[in-house]
Amino acid sequence: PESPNSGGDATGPVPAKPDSAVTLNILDVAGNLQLTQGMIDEFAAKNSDQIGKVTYSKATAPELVGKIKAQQNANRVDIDLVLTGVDGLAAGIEQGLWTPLLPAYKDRLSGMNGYSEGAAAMQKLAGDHGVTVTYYPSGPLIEYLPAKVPSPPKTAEELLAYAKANPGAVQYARPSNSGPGRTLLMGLPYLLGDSDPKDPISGWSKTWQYLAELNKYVTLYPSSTSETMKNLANGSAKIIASTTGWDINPRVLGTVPKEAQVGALEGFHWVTDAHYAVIPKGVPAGKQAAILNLLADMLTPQQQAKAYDKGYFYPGPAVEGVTLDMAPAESRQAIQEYGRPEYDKLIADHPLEVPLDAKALVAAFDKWDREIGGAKVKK
Amino acid sequence: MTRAALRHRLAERGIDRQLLLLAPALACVLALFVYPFAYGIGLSFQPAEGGVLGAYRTFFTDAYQRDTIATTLGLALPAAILNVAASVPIAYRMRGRFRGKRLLTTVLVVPITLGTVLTAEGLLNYLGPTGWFNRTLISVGLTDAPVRLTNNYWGVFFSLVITGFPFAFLLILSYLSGIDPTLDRAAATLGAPWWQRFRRITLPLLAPGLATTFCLTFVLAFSVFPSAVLVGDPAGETRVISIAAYHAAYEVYDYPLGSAIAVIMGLVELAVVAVVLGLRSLLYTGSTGGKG
Amino acid sequence: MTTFSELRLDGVRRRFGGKDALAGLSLTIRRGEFIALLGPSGCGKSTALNCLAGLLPLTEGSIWQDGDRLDTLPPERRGFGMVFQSYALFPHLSVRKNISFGLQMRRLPRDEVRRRTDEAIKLVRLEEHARKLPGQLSGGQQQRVAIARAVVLEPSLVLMDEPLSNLDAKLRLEMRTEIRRLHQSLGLTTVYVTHDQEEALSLADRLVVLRDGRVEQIGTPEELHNRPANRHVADFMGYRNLVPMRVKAVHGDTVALDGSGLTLEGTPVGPVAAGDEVVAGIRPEDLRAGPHGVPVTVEVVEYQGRELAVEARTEEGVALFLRAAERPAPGDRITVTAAPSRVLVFGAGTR
Amino acid sequence: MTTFSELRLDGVRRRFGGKDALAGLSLTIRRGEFIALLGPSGCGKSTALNCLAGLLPLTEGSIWQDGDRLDTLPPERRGFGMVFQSYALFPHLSVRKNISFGLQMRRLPRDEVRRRTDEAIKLVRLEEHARKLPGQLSGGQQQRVAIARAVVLEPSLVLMDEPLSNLDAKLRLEMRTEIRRLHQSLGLTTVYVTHDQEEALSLADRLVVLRDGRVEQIGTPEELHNRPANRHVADFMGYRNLVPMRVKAVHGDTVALDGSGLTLEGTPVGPVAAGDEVVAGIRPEDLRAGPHGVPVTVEVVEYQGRELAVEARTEEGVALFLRAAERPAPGDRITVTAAPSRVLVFGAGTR
Amino acid sequence: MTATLEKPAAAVETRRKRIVASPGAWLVWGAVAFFFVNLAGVIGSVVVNSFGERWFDTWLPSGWTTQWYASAWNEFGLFPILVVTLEVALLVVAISVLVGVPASYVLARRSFPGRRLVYLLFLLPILMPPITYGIPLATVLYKYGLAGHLAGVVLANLVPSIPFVILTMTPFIEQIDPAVERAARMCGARTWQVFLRILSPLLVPGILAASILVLVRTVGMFELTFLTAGPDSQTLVVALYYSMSAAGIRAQQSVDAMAVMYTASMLVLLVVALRFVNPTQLVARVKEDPD
Ligand SMILES: Nc1ncnc2c1ncn2[C@@H]1O[C@H](COP(=O)(O)OP(=O)(O)OP(=O)(O)O)[C@@H](O)[C@H]1O
Ligand SMILES: Nc1ncnc2c1ncn2[C@@H]1O[C@H](COP(=O)(O)OP(=O)(O)OP(=O)(O)O)[C@@H](O)[C@H]1O
Ligand SMILES: [Mg+2]
Ligand SMILES: [Mg+2]
Repeated sequence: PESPNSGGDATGPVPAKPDSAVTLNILDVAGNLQLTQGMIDEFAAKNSDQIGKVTYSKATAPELVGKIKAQQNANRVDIDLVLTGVDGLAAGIEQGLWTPLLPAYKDRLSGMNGYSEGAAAMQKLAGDHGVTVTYYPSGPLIEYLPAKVPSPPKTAEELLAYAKANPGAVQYARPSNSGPGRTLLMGLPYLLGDSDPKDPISGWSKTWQYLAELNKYVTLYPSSTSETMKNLANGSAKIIASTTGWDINPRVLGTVPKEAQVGALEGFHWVTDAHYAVIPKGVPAGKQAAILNLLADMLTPQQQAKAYDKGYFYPGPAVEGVTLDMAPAESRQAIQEYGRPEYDKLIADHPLEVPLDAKALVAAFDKWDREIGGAKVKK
Repeated sequence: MTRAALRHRLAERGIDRQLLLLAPALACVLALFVYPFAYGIGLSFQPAEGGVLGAYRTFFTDAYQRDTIATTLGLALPAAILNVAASVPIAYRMRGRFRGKRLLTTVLVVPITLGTVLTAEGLLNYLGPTGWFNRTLISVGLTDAPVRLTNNYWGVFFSLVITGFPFAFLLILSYLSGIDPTLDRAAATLGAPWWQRFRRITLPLLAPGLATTFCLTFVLAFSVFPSAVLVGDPAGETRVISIAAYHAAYEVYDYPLGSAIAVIMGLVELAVVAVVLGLRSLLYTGSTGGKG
Repeated sequence: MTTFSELRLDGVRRRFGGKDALAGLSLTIRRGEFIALLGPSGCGKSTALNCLAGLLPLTEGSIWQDGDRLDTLPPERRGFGMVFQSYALFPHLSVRKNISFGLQMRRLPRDEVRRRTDEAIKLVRLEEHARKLPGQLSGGQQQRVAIARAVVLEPSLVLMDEPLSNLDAKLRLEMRTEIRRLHQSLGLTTVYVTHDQEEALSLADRLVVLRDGRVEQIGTPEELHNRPANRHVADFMGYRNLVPMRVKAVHGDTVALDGSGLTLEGTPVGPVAAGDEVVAGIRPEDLRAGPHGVPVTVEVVEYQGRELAVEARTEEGVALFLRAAERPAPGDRITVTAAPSRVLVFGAGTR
Repeated sequence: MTTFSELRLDGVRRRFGGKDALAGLSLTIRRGEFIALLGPSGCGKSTALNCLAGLLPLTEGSIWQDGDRLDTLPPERRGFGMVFQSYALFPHLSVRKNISFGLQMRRLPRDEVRRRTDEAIKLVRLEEHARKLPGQLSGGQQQRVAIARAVVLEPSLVLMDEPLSNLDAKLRLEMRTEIRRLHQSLGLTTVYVTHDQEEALSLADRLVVLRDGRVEQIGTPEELHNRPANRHVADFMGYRNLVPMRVKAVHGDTVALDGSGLTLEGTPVGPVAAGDEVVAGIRPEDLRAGPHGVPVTVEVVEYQGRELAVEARTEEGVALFLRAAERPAPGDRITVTAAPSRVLVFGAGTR
Repeated sequence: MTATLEKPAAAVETRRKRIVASPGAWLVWGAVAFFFVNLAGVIGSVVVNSFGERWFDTWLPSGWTTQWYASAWNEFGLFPILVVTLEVALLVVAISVLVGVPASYVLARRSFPGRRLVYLLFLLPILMPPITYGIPLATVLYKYGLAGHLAGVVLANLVPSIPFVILTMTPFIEQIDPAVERAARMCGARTWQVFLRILSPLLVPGILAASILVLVRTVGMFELTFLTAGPDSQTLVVALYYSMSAAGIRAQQSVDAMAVMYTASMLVLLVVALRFVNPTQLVARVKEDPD
């Protein structure tokens, strides 16, 4: 078998192609493989001269940095490609873990020029270190069963009033453990018109006040989004925070009844989300070459269409001009059945905002933990 | 002659080649535990700012962090006490021989295999607002609204009981079987009713075993992490110290603080263990008359 | 405490998994008596004692103390004292606390507990060791604590389960005298379990010999020693030579025997007739080297202080154990003889 | 295996934590001898045996086998056999495998292992039990396995550490004869540890009496029985009456004594002079009830088969143990007497 | 206590008396039953959910399917993971027994200067939560190129396992009569022969007991395994934990299916093991009271 370091030295120029087929070890900390594994497998199959074997492993984002760091300290990096969300990306940038890909190899990644507006904004967050591979506008949205909530709240104030009238009925998961949770957290400053939506500590006074008020009528903050989905399904929660992907995919999977509805609060901004590909420092040049070729392929519209998946990252593609009918049949069928035509209009009508950077986000989480989630015991 | 004499003298003190059998184990523990652990302690004294004790100061001056010690103790101590206390009467009932004992012990041991995730999932399903437990309570009419038993203190507490109880039970049953049953009979012939026999004979003899068991279950409970997140309320009621350590090390990437919290964790744990073992050394610690 | 004038076991039976460990023991114990239960390992001695103590429920039968039925009471309410084979001292309590345990259970006033404990400690001469834990005592001392713990309650009955079997020879002898002394001086009623016939003989007023859960014989030491009811009892009472022989003739009280290379006269136990196959039982000390006897070959000689113990073989190869005053050498041929009154003949009815 | 003509222990000392468990044992063991190490619990008997076996390193001294130094060899290379008190059979191996274990360790050819094992099994008469595990055997059978395991190697020396102390009275007697028989028939050299003086006397050619790690006396059974060197040995050899007295007068070989309420004549062991404080040692069986003796009060009477064992007290309250043919009642006053040759007088030099 | 010793043959009269006399027994058995009922509920709800199509606000799911097992199996590539898990567990058990048993032998049989210190040293890794030394341990292992492979996972798991074997085996060895070893020596056996032919067979129950516990602990050890595992050396518990907490949307049922598979494999191990080991003999090799 191949040694993990085949493909040459970590230093030196990156050739156009590896000398011989390499083994790629891919670590996914964002659940991105669900969208892209098909693209990768296809590329590997087609280019067996470049990629001999791909191994996939999964981890949670917080553990990513420690692991890469330990490997780099020991000079033995055996993770070649990391697929990560904003959190892992930023943490790695701050710790200097990633190989700078841009602008050096921008010409090899021509697909990056085709990014949609939102994706292009998200790519700025990655600086020179990562490549956006999938993108979606995310949320914040609210989700409910029409049978139980005949007239859903239309504004943030109405939501609060609803919560007041039905204690325990509104639920969102602990933001640091949940995508919809953090999207709601980051979306509120826009909804409420806070002074600086990018500064959770000093610019979010209305948001924190709103959350504290809401907190009075929230009985629990589950530790995962699936928990809130389950509660929605079994009726113990009536309105939960959601995103486009979390709306469609769980209904496909049967975790949430098909008839669940989503609603948007008046005047909301999308807080977008994306997944990035990064290469840890210390990956040999040959492997880097193969990865760059792989990424270039992944950014072609044909491959991007696979990102529609079963609505998990709806819509999913990061580049412009990828329509649903380019997607695999399975995807098309799922989205036709469970998707919502109104999303196109919502996406078109509401402004897109990039999420908080990692530092600010951690600070927001910490503040939420201390003042909202932890408030119940403090009293 | 002198070499033989030296060998004899060393042997008299208990030193000879047989001690080499200890070497592999000792080497493993030194290389794989002591060295990394010392490294971790060293790391905790090198925070980015605040001097040598900076990381510790950060921890202790922040009430939100400091309180995790109390939160953890508030979970681990009652759970360990309950596990041990509940095991004693059950083990006491089961120490004789009766049909089905083996089956019953085996079943009691099953929860050891469950693993955190299944326990957490099961608790969420079973004790959740529309889980079987609440459904039963409501249909029996004991309560109108579902009782909230998950995503709070109780969820974590139950998961600690489910994983800790079988372990405590096994150990205690084993210790209890080591006590010579004729002692109990001797006390009976001296006119002691069963609870006097239990209180004055069995319990004191069991005490050292109880202390050991308590320490082991306490340690298990004190380092609770996944279930504190999964079935607990990780921002509030069940923000245990390992969450703080995890947060520091993996979310803020403040390794010195993470190490410092880990060290504090170890120290608190050792303090509790030391208190318990100290109390134990006040008690009788000799043979319990078990028949070999 | 309560006393009684007699304690009656009435067909006491205890079964373990379909097998009788004790099959119908009936016995009346009079106040002040010293009864020994004697028998080989596994014969049901401990079972009998535990039934009496209430530690084992009966399968059948009943136990009566004068007019009161006792077998339905739990052990702690029978008021008996028990000395266990392994002493069963409470290892975490000092000697003094071990002894006072029972008194405290009776909720006697402090002063009286102290006084009676002191007395008991003095009785067994452990004043210097009162504060030690049992683990710090020698076997003999532990033994005495166990006895003191049992007798301090002045129980109506003391039960002892092989209390001397863990001691060495010299101590065993001393403790034996001690137990007998305590029994006499405190006026106790004692039931004593042992498998050592010498111990039973020397201590008891009456002996109960058990075998396979059944009573083989009940009688005074003299009766058992001189007239064992059958060959099993005889075997147990030191009749080491049990030789299969045939009755040649019956002459009044004695019978003439031969077989196994021997010719002897003996006293029958139970009816025998000429021609019967019988077993002759003779103690080694009754079989003496002397002129006019049966010729045997010496095999092993052991010195035993005053006497020599000899193992010899008859011409038919049957081993005989005897005593000699002078030392024969292995291989010597000597003649042996026994007084007819000392040769017991067990017929088929007394096997 | 190797044999030797003599085995010499030369000032063998073993210390445990600053305390001598064995303080300078010197002894020469001749081939074919049966030596018994005798002494109270804790006197160092097992220590001596373990030193000889090589299981305990010596603190000082040396052990020689003819001309070869032995004490530096590990136990497995000394070629001795050992029988342990608790037998120490391998619980997971069958009787046969237990016995053949040592032969396999020597890497003997299969055939020979089988042959010698069969022989040994036959020797101890366990043919029927060869396939059983030790846990399925009775105490006496286990004992025999232990012996077979030790002797199957035809060791130059067999060591036995209280091999009979776990057996019951009857079995003990039988096994004793068995051991003596094996010793004689296999021509073994044996060192045997016991605390039972009767056992030692009956088995050994020579006895070594230890006390507190020191040798008190070495001699033949007769020598020890009749002429113990001091009162401790006497105590151990069955002189249960050790009475402090004073020498009134010396007449040639005998001395006149009084004290403790007694007046007696005795035979001195070592030099004594009139006026000396001495201890008179008398066996219970030498102190007989009879006319013309010293008056004593009977306290306890025990039946012992042929005789009665009596504990009595002199007028000065000293306890005496004696034998009587007829049964006196407790409280009776009788007179006792002893032959002067049977009363040993230990002066200050022989304490 | 005697209530449990009761034999069926015991007289009806005494039996009735004892049952009435011990409300404590009823209380205890009641508590045990309550524990079991709830435990069954906890386990049952996961098992039922893992076979359920969809399960909303009802007593039972609306349909049954095994698709979640298939999807969990495929998504996580469970087969290689199971193989790795088994390899890791067996290696850890084998090495910790090989290293731990001789050490516990010395600790049980010998007294030497510093014995208590050594004992304490072996106690510490069990008393310390793995998080406290896991990170530096991973760093060290990566430094020497051991982490990221099976070797690293095995080494990391040895840290709590060796002490665990030592702690469980020491009392066990103490209870074997040392005379048996001496007897073997007197029969001419060398040290290794004593170990191989006499001690090992006698220690089998203890070794099995310790092995099972180590096995269960290793299979269930998340922290250390995660920190040192490479792409090809993940174990089941790591995969399970990801399925639960890694980003992405997964059907709850599929996570439950993973958990059930995990528990089922542990249960098989445990039940097989319990056939050989009496669970009451963990700390002491006791003979049960014959009556
Ligand atoms: N391993 C040891 N450590 C400390 N002291 C010991 C040890 N072994 C024996 N001793 C001490 O040495 C002395 C002699 O012990 P040894 O076992 O030889 O006595 P013994 O004559 O065999 O007694 P017993 O008849 O009780 O077996 C005793 O005082 C004992 O306490
Ligand atoms: N709990 C029990 N279960 C099954 N059989 C038992 C039990 N207790 C005793 N027995 C059996 O009952 C019989 C009598 O046992 P018991 O203990 O009374 O004998 P013992 O005369 O005291 O013997 P030893 O002299 O060996 O103590 C034996 O065959 C024994 O195996
Ligand atoms: Mg018995
Ligand atoms: Mg000894």
